[in-house]
Amino acid sequence: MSLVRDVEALLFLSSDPLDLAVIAEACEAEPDAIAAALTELAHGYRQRDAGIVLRELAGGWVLASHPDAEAAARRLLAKPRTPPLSGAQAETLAIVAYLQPVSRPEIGRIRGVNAESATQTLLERGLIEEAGRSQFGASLYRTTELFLKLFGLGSLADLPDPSAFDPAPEVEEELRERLLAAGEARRGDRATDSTPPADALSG
Amino acid sequence: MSLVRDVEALLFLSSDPLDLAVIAEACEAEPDAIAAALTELAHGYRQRDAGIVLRELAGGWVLASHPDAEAAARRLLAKPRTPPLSGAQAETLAIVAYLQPVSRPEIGRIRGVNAESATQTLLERGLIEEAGRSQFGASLYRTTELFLKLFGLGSLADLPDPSAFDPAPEVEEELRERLLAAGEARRGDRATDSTPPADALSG
Amino acid sequence: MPPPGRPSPLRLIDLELDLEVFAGPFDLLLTLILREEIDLLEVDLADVVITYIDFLEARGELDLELATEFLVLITALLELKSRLMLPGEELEDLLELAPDEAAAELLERLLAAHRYRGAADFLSARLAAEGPYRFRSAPLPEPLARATLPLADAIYPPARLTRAIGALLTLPPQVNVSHIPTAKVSVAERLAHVRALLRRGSFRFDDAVIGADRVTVAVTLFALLELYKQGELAWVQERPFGEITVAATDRSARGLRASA
Repeated sequence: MSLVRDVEALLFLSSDPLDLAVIAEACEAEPDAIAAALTELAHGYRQRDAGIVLRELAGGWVLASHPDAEAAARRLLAKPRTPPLSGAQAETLAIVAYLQPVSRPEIGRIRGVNAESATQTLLERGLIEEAGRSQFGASLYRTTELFLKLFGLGSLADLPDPSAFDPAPEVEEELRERLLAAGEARRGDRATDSTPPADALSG
Repeated sequence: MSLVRDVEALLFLSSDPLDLAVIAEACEAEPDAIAAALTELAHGYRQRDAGIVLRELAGGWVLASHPDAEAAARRLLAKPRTPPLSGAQAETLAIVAYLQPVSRPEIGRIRGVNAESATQTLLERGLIEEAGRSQFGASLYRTTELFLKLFGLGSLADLPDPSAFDPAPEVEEELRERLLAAGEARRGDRATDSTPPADALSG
Repeated sequence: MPPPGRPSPLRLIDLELDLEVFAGPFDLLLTLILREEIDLLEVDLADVVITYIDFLEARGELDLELATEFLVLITALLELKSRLMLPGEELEDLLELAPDEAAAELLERLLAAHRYRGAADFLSARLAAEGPYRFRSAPLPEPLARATLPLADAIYPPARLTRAIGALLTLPPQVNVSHIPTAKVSVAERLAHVRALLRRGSFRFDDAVIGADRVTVAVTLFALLELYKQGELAWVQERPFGEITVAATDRSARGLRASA
């Protein structure tokens, strides 16, 4: 029946859970008929041991890959999961790596711009993780084991000495203070997050 | 059988076409077995009139929604999937598709007009990409995998022979005669005829 | 180029260009093109010529030396550009062509244009037919969205991090703000001024800012707003952009006594 086909196509195209009423409206059908189509779909997937499962989540109905296929999925996705770092991501990651644990407001102060989106991406990719709270209640971040592995580092002690890239070696302040001072000075200049092109491998 | 399940899950997770060899490696199975699984999947979708179809595009395999579900998809997503190409964009894309790698001045020469804005739009839409530089330093362009995917092509070899679009022989003959007559008429005053092409100024 | 020993008083360096790909003197454009830092194909030479003509008009006289220099240079650029637009040695070939050969060449181009217009129609139709096939584009489920430790390879160079830190340690150049006049007027000053006027009972806003610059006018308005908020004055404006009359209230009398 073509209603089941339409429902399946909509679920396939949508990455977010779809409400029964929303599906009904798009298919120009009654909610009861949609409910029946969903039951038929779920039954079909189970019966033929499909790679897709139908799940009911808080927000509605959504398709997902079968959990038993996860091992194969990991092998497929292992490489694409390490895309090049954008300029904003590299900056944020460098600050976390050298100053950890460090809070997001502090990262923002050093970069002169908001670090929210870069921090979020680094968290999602597992390069950094939360490490408790600062005395003011802000989340603190540190790098992960995955970070060490992806950068080929045995431990944090293997991080290259930043003085090699130091534009003002005569200044004998602590790295944290100097970064904050430079960030403060930069603040006026960088109103928006202008991300330089990604170049993970060109370094 | 669980191999079909794994293959279906991988196709579901990946929005880009997957190469047979890549699927085989992720599933730790022989390419022949994967080919059989793909056939079984495609057959199953057709037989139960599924909302999903399996297609071989851009050198790999990818799932798509069934075209007959387009009306429902349009109502749900409230947008056409791929906006149509303007005339200039279609011409530029055709030249890149057949002559790649090809430079912008060369495209301009064939079209007889500047190709700058069309090239820019095609780049932004991800249908073409840069492919190095010509000996004169002009950027060269080629089509992308997305081009193959969106135009339903397995590979560039699926493009029809361009001579299929040549004018009918009698039209060509007429053009030739008119041009030759014009050439004869000009034979007298060609002593000073060394003007650079007219479009050099406006490039 | 100007003849040696006789530099023209007015040089092409004075010809300021504002093109899409370049803004600056004509000289510099030439240098950058010769150094291949600007792609000549991207330079709109017609715009250069128009700028030059405007330049001549503005001067109101034709400097022959300058005109010659410009003509020689722009012709060279035009020739260079037309060569760039033709692949290989085609230009030389084309100039050697007899008329009938040139016609054949032109026919070839017309046929090519026709062919790719046909191909364009084919592609447009193909895209329309493919439209109803939609592809899924969804973010990966959370657990699959990151590399797992056993499968992770060292793919990022650590120098990427030190470069980022080095860039962050760099202090930005000091911005020269000497051309911005510092504000010479303070709210306290204008408050005192307005309060002094209020002792008369009422005054016109215009009288409070006679001969003042824009900043002073703004700060005066700010001072008035402050006093209005505190209930020390009332003001009336009969119509938009009309005169503003400011009058003291009872409380302002008390305020004046307190501040006296």
